[in-house]
Amino acid sequence: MSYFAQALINGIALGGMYTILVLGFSIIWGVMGVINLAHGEFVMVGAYLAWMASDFWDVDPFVSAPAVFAVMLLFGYLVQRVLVNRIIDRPALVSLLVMFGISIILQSVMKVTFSADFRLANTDLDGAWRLTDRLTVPVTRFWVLVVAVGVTAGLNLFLGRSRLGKSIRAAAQNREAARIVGVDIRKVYAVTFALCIGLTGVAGALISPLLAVQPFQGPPLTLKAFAITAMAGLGSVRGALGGAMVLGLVEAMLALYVDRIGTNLAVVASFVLLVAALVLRPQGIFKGLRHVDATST
Amino acid sequence: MTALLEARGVVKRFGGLTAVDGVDISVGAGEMVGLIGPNGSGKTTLFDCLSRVLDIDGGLIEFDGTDIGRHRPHDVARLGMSRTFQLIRVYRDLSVAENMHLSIQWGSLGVPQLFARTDAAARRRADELLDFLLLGRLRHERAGNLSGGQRRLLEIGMSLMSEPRLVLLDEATSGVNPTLAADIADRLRAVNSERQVAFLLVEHNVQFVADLCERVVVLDQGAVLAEGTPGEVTQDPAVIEAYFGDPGDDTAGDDRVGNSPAGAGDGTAP
Amino acid sequence: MRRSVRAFVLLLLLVTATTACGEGSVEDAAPAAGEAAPVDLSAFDGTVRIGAALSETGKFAVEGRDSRQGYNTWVRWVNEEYGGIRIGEGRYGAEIVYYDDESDADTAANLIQRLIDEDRVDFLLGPYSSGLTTGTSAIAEANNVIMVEGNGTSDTMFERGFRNLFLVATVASDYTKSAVEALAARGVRTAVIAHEDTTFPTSVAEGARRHLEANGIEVLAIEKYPKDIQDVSAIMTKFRNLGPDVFLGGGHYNDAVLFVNAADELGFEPDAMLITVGPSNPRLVEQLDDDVEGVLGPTQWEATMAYEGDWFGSAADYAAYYRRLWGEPPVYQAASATASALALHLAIEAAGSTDTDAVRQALRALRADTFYGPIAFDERGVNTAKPMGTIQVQDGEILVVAPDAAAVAALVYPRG
Amino acid sequence: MSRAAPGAGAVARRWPAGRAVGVGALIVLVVLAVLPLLGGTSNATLLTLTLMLTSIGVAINWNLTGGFTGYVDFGHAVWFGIGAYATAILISLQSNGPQVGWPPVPAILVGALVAGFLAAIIGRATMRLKGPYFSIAMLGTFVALREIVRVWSPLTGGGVGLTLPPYLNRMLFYYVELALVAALVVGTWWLRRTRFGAALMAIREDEVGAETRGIDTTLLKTAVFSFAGLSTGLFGALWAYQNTFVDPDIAFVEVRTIDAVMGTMLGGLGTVAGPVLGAAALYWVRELLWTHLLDAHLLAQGVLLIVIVLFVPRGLVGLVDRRGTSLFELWGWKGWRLEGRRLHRGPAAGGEAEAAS
Repeated sequence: MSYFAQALINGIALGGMYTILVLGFSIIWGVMGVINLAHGEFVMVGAYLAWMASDFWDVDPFVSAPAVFAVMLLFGYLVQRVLVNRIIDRPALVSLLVMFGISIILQSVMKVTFSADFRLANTDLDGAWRLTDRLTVPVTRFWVLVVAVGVTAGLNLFLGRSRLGKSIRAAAQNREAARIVGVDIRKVYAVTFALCIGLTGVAGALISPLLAVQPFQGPPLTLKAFAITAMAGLGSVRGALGGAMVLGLVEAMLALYVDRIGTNLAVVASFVLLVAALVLRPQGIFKGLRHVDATST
Repeated sequence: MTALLEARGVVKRFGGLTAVDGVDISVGAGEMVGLIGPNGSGKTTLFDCLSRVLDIDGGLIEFDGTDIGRHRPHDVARLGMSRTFQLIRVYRDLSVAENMHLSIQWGSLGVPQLFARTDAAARRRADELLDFLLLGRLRHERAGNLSGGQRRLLEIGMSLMSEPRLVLLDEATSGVNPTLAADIADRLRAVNSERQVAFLLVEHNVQFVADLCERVVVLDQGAVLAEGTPGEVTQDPAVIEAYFGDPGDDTAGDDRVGNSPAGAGDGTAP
Repeated sequence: MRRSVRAFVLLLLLVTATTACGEGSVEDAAPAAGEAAPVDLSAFDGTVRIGAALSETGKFAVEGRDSRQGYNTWVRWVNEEYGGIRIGEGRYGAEIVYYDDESDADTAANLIQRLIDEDRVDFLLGPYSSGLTTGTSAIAEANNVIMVEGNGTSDTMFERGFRNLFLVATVASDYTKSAVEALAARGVRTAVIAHEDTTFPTSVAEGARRHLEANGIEVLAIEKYPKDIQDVSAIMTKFRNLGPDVFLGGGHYNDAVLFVNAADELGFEPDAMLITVGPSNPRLVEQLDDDVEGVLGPTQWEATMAYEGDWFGSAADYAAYYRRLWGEPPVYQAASATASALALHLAIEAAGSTDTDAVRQALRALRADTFYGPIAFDERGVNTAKPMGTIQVQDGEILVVAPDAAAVAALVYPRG
Repeated sequence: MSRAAPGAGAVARRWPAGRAVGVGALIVLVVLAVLPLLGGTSNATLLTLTLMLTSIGVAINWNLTGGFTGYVDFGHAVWFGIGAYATAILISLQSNGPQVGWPPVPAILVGALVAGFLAAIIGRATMRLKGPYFSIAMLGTFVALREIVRVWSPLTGGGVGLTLPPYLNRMLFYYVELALVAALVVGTWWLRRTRFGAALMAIREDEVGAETRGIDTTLLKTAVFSFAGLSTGLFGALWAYQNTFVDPDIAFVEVRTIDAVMGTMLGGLGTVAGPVLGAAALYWVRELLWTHLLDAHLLAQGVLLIVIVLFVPRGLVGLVDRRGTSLFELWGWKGWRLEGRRLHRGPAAGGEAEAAS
């Protein structure tokens, strides 16, 4: 019993990490129709910022996260103004390739600046709470989960209630109609992109004590974000949480209940699920911001 | 006379909206039938169902005795039913002749012919049809350079290349100047009498339909409102009500989003 | 007509590009910038040309740099201190031609072929990593050029029956041997293994299983996990339930972080933890501080080991010399690289020529004690004379605890 | 520029100055074929050229679906890996067990067939998807198949991989690949002039229209996708035999897809010469970057990629022939056109917007 309970805790903790990792990616895709292939690299930059704060000034990543958010917000805004603005509404291949270009530029810059050495940020919120001898809750991951759920709830409120949030939703559903009713699309896109990159930076900060920080850590994270978003529905905030939890639990259970190759299978599962979800139910499981009809021209 | 095309109780829903609601329609061999109705009445959606571009949610469609309810569009085309589109679909970067060569009877091609260049017979047929459709001297022109009306003619030509027995014509005169519209009507009549090709025409231009067809079906809100000769139908109070109750506003929720820019100018009222 | 002219010019450009690619770039490809000061080889009776493709860029950039410094240490020493390689009556200078293989298999293969054909090197030194060594050693074999290496240790490449591949380091399957023997002596009964599902960690894990069973220790479970893993909680939960005495794990640096953290978070506390890659790296110890206390790790070589030879002197002497040249202490990848070059050097002297067959025989017959430990190749070309060392993190310091001959501290068991 | 018979096929119009290009291509082919016979061409040069031919071949295959049909495949390298693995499994049977391993020629051919067969099955499912969804599904397929190969260790050797007996006749492989690439170029050139090629282009331009005009789009696009998979599988099989060693991480490399996409774009999407010119140029540029920039080569590549995509959308071929396919004519591009150097939104002058949605 405690075995299963532990698997549940592991899965939920992993789901929390995935949630915070996927939100920014999902919303950019859902609202702007841009597939951010550089997502993992923005996570990586956020993680480097948190590591620097931790290493140079001994600031805990959970404390520096708001600062990382602010810096990444600015960075995201700059990237949006200089590059992303030029690719919105262009064919998907263009935006994919430009974002891919950004991703290798970021990798290269970080490699030249920090070398390929592994780094790790330090947090005081580490260790475990022991519920019983066989049942523990990982502290860092628990707080990551708390932040993830908080951010999800906050985003839900923001998108649902605030004026700006409503504009973002309108822009996602029908850009032309939104323009007609007076939504400033450029501004909405700028805000959305900056906000999401800020969030993505926070994700990087939060995982900096969990995963070693290095210039080439991004691509697997981008793929994960892909898998979850495609399953969950584009730009769906609740879907991101749900999809991340489902994937976290599936991975935790597979890894725990299959001997020898369980962890390998968990990775296979997430990509088989991705392809299956796309082929069988392209619009995702949850209702997203953007209407998807992936099978018609 | 058994009908060439026989559709009964066709239903198509989009989410909560029922765009086509139990429509019965039939077209006999060599017959010309008009399909009219206000914007948003489901004409184009019905066409999409009949040509199998859209899956139907209910009903039965038979073509020449074959149930085509689960066929894919190319199978339907190969059975001898072709169509045109409200928003013209020609390959703009290709020449007029090349567009025609793309519309051959694909079903009859063997693999070796698939890997060969267009043969002399197909070229002859294309040239012949282009001459017939008054496009002969434009055959090497890039399709994108043609006028709207010429492109309509080209699309009609393309739909005739595969020697169909039934052509579904979607808005053959929209965006076409009156002179050319008369030419089109003339050519259609000739095709019909010389080659025994049946037509089902979706039209805004009721006069155009009245000139060509002996039978007209009126669609409103996805259902058949009236059916009969053009004279009977235009006198039908329900039809008049349907048209004038919903004045011909082109942008008001036609079932195809995105209107042809030239679409607003033509005669829509009965 | 103008269009056809332009098309023609474009094609001519292609021809130029193609031929430039095939021919020109051989000259263009400047050897990777090595830090070794240019040595005047004209004073010698001749030159021994040795080639090496190492990762300057890409995922092995760090280890590639260490390996290159290791090779260069030998070049500096043999030309400046030792006075050249003795061949018969003459003294020959040594020169290494380097290329950057970008950590990429295709590029490495291309460059090794280039070293053999264009640069006409007499011998090859190995690249970094098992993957790159496996591909390039086949080319060396097919062209009958000897390759001595110290940083590609997977067992599979020595099961192909190659005659020209020699490894001075301990083969992957023996990485855990000394640690397992030391633990068995302390009464360990049960163990679990987790390893990354790639060439090198799999070889290590399979060897570990053999050594454990040979020492009467029961292996309760073996778990594989893929590259780039982000979470090992499930594996550690499973292991916690089994309650083994020893945990063996590893693949890469990041895995060590994940294992140590997950063990901590899940309250998995085996009496010993042996992690393949990581503990011998001071950075890991610094970053994980308390959590990594008492963790064991295999090491090819440490400066504190009690080895000595006629060349370079003792392990500590070598470390001092290395530090003088490069301003940092040698990691074992660097020492392995130096030892590879040294083994080749000794074989050339013993053969009295640079003839491939003669040097191959000399390598097979080589028995030498060096700063790196004893060197003697078996019929596969693997140095079986040198045991693998084991270190343990004790009070934040990395100390050799096994084998006894090299140990500077006693094994702490159970860990804290 | 005079054209032969009217209606010579879609292609003739899209490909400039056929004769000059044909003669030029022949000269290149002869130079490449004779070069090794003149002597003084080392194995290293042959290997360099062979690797370049490999990337040209993969780019040509990618262009078949990505350029001609408009289905942008982001996982194309998976067929390279499958071809390599299937061959390695067949050949290495002899060193692993009592069974006798296959001789190289049938092993390489069957390896390619396995890739083609899998491509047919997977293509049938994923080609229902359009635009970026297809791309992502293929990216997912790439990773999923790589991980499946890793997990299926009894057959594939798992993460350890398989070693093949070394057989490194560089000259032989060079000529085989040169012949393959030449055949592919002639094949695509011919394909573009046939009804099949015209149908593929019709699919790219307007799939629904093509379907209603009687073209079995599912069959044709799946066929061309499978052929591309088979052909890339063949290059993978040859590569495995030359590399003498496969493991999941070196047989399935994202970079191969990226190179094919970048090379084709650099050369000109949907053209016959584009992938050849582009992949060769990319290989060469990359060599220059690596030798001269070392650490910054990734940076330079990223910048180069963005510049190409934003400012040279028609690629090298487009510099000569304005009618090559532009990126903007693919995917959701319907509203966009390239006129001269600038992008325009809305209908072409005097034209009508084509069907959207």
